[in-house]
Amino acid sequence: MPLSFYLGLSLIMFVLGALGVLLRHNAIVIFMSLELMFNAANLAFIAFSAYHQVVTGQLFVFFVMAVAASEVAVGLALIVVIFRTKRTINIDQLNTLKG
Amino acid sequence: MSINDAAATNPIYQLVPWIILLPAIGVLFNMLLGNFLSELIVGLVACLASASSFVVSVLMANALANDPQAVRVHLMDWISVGNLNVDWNFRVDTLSVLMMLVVSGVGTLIHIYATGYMHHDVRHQGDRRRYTRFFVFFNLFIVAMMVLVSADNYLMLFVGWEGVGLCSYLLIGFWFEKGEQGLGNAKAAKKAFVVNRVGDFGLLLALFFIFWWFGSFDFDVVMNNAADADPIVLTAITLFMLLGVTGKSAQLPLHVWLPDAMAGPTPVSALIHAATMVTAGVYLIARSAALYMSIPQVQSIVIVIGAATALFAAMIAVGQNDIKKVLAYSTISQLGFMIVAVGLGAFSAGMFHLVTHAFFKALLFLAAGSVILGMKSGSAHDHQPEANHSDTIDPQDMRNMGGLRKQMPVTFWVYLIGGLSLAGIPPLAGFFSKDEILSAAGSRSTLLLGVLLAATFLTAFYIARQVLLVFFGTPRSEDASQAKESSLIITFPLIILAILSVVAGILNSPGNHTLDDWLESSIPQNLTVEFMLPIAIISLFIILTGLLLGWTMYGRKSEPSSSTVDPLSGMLGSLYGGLKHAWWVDELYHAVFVRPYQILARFLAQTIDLALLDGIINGLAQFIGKSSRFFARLQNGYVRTYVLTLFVGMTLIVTYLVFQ
Amino acid sequence: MNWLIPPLVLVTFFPLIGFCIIFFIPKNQVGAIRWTALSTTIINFGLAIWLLSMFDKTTTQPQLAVNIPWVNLAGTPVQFFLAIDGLGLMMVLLTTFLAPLIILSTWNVILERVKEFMLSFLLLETSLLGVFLAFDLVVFFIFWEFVLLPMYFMIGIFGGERRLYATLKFFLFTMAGSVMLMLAILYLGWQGGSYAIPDLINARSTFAGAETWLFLAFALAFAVKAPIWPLHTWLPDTYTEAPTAGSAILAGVLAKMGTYGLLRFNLSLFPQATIQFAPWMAGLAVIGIIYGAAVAFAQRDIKRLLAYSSISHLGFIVLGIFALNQQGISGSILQMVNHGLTTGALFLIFGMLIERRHSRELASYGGLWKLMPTFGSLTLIITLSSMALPGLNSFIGEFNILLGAFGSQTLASTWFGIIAAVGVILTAIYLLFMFEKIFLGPIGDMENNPMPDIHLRELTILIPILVLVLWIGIYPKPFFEIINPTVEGMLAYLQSTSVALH
Amino acid sequence: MTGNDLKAILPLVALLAWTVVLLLIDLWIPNHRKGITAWLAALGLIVATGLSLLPYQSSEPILGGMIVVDGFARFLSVLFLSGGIAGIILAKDYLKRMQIERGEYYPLLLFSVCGMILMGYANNLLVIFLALELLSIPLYLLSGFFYYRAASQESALKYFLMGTFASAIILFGTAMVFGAAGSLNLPNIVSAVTSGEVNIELFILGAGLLLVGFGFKVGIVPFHMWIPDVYQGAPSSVTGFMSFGAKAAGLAALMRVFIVIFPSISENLVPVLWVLAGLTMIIGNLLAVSQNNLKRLMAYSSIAHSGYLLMAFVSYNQKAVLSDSIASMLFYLVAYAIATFGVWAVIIAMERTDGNGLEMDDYAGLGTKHPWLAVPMAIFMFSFTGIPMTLGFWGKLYLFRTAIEGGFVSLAVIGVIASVISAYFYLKVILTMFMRSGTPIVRKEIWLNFLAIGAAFALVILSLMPNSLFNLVLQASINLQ
Repeated sequence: MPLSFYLGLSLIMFVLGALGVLLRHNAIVIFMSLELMFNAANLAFIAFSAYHQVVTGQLFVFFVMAVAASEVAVGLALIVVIFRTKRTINIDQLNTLKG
Repeated sequence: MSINDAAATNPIYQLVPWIILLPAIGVLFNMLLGNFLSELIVGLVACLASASSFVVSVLMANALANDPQAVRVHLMDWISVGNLNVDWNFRVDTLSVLMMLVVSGVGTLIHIYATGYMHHDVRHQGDRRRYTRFFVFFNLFIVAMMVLVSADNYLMLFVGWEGVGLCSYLLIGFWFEKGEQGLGNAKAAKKAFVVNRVGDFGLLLALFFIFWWFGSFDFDVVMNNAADADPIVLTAITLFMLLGVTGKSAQLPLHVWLPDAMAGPTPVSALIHAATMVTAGVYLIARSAALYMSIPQVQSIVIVIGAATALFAAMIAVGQNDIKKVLAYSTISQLGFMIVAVGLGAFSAGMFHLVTHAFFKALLFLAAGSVILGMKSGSAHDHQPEANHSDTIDPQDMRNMGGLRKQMPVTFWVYLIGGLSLAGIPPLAGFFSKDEILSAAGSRSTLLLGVLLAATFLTAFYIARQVLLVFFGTPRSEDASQAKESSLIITFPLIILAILSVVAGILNSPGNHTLDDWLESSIPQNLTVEFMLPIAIISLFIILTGLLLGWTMYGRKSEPSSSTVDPLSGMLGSLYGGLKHAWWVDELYHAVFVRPYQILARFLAQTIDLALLDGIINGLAQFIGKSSRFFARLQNGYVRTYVLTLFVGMTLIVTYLVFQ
Repeated sequence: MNWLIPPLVLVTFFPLIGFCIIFFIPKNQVGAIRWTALSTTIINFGLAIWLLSMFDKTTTQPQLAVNIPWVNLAGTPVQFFLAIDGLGLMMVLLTTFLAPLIILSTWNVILERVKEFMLSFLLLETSLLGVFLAFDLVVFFIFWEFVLLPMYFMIGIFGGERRLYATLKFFLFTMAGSVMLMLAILYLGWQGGSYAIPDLINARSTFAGAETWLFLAFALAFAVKAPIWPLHTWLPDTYTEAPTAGSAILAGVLAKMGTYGLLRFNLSLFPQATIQFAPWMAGLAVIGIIYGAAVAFAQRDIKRLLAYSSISHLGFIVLGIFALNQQGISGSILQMVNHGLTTGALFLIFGMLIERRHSRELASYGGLWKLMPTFGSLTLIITLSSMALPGLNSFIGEFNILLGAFGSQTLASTWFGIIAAVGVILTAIYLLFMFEKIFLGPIGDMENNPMPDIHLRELTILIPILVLVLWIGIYPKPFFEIINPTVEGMLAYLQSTSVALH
Repeated sequence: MTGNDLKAILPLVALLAWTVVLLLIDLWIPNHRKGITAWLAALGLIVATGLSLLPYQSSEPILGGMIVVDGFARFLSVLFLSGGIAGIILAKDYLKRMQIERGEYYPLLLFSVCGMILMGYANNLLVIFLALELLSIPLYLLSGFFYYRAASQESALKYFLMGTFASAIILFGTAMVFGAAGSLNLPNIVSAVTSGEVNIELFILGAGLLLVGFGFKVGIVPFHMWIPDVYQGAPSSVTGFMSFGAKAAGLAALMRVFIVIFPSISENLVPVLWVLAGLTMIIGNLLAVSQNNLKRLMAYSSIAHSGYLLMAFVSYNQKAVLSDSIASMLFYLVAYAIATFGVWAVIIAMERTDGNGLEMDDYAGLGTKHPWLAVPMAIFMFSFTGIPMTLGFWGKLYLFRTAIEGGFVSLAVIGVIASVISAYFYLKVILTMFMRSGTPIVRKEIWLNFLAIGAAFALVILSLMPNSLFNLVLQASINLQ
């Protein structure tokens, strides 16, 4: 399959992720959309490294996974804390800071 | 017209700065110590200051008598910027010395008079401390006037020119808390200063033209090159200078300030507004003879203004009831005569009338002051002295007087002499000087002569009216009947001036040209006027009819009331109102200049400055505040909005980058 | 001659010594603070006189130069470059002369937070002197901007009711004016390879292309400061709300910064643009003269009236500058001094009145000459000087300015002079109006009555000014001897460049 | 990995090691003595600073070209380390006062510092990404450190979500660049560009995405919106640290990446940068005008300052101007850092345990009551405004000079207009402190006062002798071209 297919897919994933962040209310879902964007990038990396016949891209993907994992840890922790106080994880409830 | 430097000639000239320094010393002395000294000393110092400067003037005259050659005395450097070099230089020539003599001479007499007059006045007005201040101002005036007449260049003359204006301002407003609503005098003073400033503006522009054309302010440089100057420039110079003259000498259209100036104490009116300051304009034209002689069109303008003023003011004088107002308008009209004379180029005739007028008009004013004092002392009988006199009748209104010749004989006689001299009855001084002007006019045009004769007729009439209203008949008020003759210190100068107004005629009486010859060296362009019998006879006849008419109308009046309508009003009807209100010129100016300027100023201040200019600035500030709040509203706290903005921004950038 | 401390540096930074001393005086020891400030400023004036004694009147060049390399900004050296010429000397003398008088005037006006006041005042004096002595554009700009700070505090802390609005307006307005100046300076430094005026004059060719824009940028800053109509609207509020001392220093010295800048920089750096823009600037100046006089006549608040009057007077100064001939410029420089003395004195005088009567309204005064004869007479003299009565200082300045404007080849029209001369009438109108309302007529409401006549301290403030007013009026020669050479230098330079132009 | 390489990255390694150790030590430190942890952390930073000041001449890439320790990197690392120290000073007493004194705070802070330093060292897109995450993730946590305060949690989550979004963008951009050039090492990318074997569309796309990502970290309009909320909600000590650190690190990445690999496509990028700079300066200052909460005000002002910095960066592709461009940005960064930490010291001193004391009105009368706090604050404000006798003045002067040199006079004009607007609210703070009366409540916490006064002194003294700093930043800028 030509490179463009992979790229197209990854682009679609990226945009979907972005839209998810834009449209969803639930912090967890937004967070998942963010992961989707990360994976879009990962896909692009792998495709490119295959295309360029270099391994660095795939190597990068592992790093990204690690980073994503740590972000999951932090993010979920935050969400949990907020749920404790606000009893909701609907981000539209989070607009006390503004102006 | 050439000039020597003093060093080359008679060392006596080195004294000339003292004509200024001595009065200046008087000013300083009284200013610093006056308040701690008695009235006697203050007055004495002031009189001495003025008298000594008179002595110096006499010395100068004496020196010039031997050698009429003009002399420049350098006091010190003044301004030197680039090609502009002006020094404090005095000019001693026959013209300036003549003025010095008049100013310091008449000035001294009036000083002496004032010591007595102000003694009463400050008590009457209720502020003894002003005595000193008066003489400080009075000496200051002598200083300024001397600077004016003794200057060797136009700029120094301008200093004196504005200086006398200032003194006039100070002395008109001397009782600054008096007058209608307590502001009348202050306003009169302000009016005088502002109107004079309008004139000074003209003179200032004349100076600019002079400098940029002649490259110097020295009289000699200007006069010697006047002939071959561009006529356009000359016209500009002379016309702007004429504006200055009309301001200072109260000619049309800037005459309006002089009548109000009568708010000042009477000695002020005598010295400043009759004898000396107002004649500065005449002096200036005489000084600039070369300029005016080389541009005839302007000369005729000068004549027209002078003649118009002479007639116009004389008419108004007829309708006045205030003893000083009559004299004020008479002064304006007489100044008109002088302006006509110098306009005709008969400079010596103008100066001659200037001198005699200085005598008899000073005399009239001082005598009028004596009358006013008499009235006040009369009123002082039934009131407490120094109490406020709001409830009493106006001591200057002739309708309240009458029959004073019994109470105040000396004043009466000198007043009569002065009046006849003003009217021009031979052999009094006034006759000769006025006659010269009439002859000069006659030799120019009959119309002019006619106008002047009309003015002469009115002069005779109003002075007769005044004398009759004041001194004849029976007293028309309590004060008048109680009035008293003034003390010697006041009557003495009157007598001197009376004598002068009788004999001064010999200066230039028919056949002898003392004054003409005297001025010859300073004003070579002067055209000497020969005595013309027909004109003399005509004028004499006219004068007599004027006096007679006055006698018939006011002679046998004695109803004891100030409410009686003036017989003129019956004769002239509505015209009389015009005379009475000085043809509403004040009202006109107020409507045409004062009000519009006030409105303009308020418009600029409110609409343009605050609303528009400042409004723009504050509007800008508000706009920034508004837009700030607008952007702040976009910052609505929703992650969604933030991400959206970010996303949109990103999309824009990326699309721009990829698809450009 | 080489000194341990160069004279100019000493004069400029001497107030800081007083600053340091006062800084360590506890704030409750008011007397000590006042006397320290006063003596500092007096000594500083002495130093200025010392400068005068060393000043060489024969040369047209800046002298006593101090030139220390300081900063290297993006490859362009910034030198700590001070020097003095006739123009600078006059300004320095004016500043140092007024400073002690103004401090004296605060004696029983500024009663609390005296320490802050004196500190900011001394800071202000140093920065003003720096402005007038700096010959390096960046150094000049540093002082120029820094002037705003102490002024900001003086107005904001010690001003009237609307002081906060006034002080913000003052700061922002003037800063808005000078930011463009900053850009222009940076551009000059980049193109000319130096910020020192002499170097830049030699390197004029490098930025001749942008001369128009640079001129406008400089002129904007100076026009706001001066102020030139229509950029004046900050001035009435500031002058009105500032404390007496503040208004005095504002009108006396700060206003001159603008005209000084025009003379020092626009003329020498952008001669061709100057010649090209002269009629426009002169036109604005003339408008300012008439406008200021008319608006002043409509004011009922003493300080506002004076504020607009000084707009009108500054108009004369600017007009003289752009007459670009000897009379005009020399007259302007002298007039800067005159206006500093006269208007400064007027603000001090009315400060004394307000101190007695606690009102700025003309309406609440009247007939004071009867109550306070000496005070009234002194005021009258100053007022007359302000309306340029011959024999007093302002006449010399204004006459030369008008004469210059009237005959200027650059303006090439007598109308500037003529219309400006109308201003002479209008000036008389509003000043006499003011004097009448306050000192003439019947005594105003009874609050006036316990008004004591002038007392010794006030007399000691006014007498020195009075002496100068008369001196300059009657014998201005010594002053012109300082000014003229500098002006001749400027004009010769303008000549050479304009010859290059045609 | 040679000894030389180790020597080069010694400060980073040491700090990282120390941080991990500290994390363990902290377990044995009793809860009421967490001050000790602070001191230990500070000690670590000081040591690391000392190490990074060790003489070391070589700007050669190391570790397989992934890292380069050139003047630029070393300058920044010193800056970040001292920033870390300041951050600890801000935090120490504040945390105790707010009863959130927990040991983790300091190791997290150190981790973040490590990330920043690594960002300075980075010579490889992978490293840059890692550094970015290493500095961001601790900050997410720190901003939520007020675990009991809803605002803090909100800010943390907002920061986290948007920060991750930005990371994703950067990641995708990196992918595009990688795809275009086939390598992640900056030098290789450059050689690829020069040899012309890059897919230009992808390359530009990557550049754009990276610009957005870094712009987010730096706080460029329109990617700035997280800043005010996060700054306001986070504990002030964190905000203080973050408002310098995150911005500086993002800027470091921006400069490194763009100056090294993107000059070739500058004609595409410059207009974008131009617009962004202008927008940031104007909108940042505009927004600040209507603020009354000091923390929020400072947030917007920090956005505006990013705008000024970006203005000097617009001319990044002009060889003649480049060194000035970098140097001026670094210089301004220093001035900004000093003033910022000073300001936050004052703000923290004013903040009350109930979270109040941050409004403008609470500062009324500070000038008379506590001049030792108010005068420094005034100096910081003047420095931000760019008034002479403060370092900020030279900074602004340098930035504008660079912009003019780069031929962006119109942008400079926008800049000065913006700075006039900014003068309004900076002056308003001073005006409130000195010209309005009030009774402010102030903590006498010696270290905060020390920081504030020290910073104020530094600003003034340095402004009198800025030459050394000028030379320093110029040296730092040399290698990076």
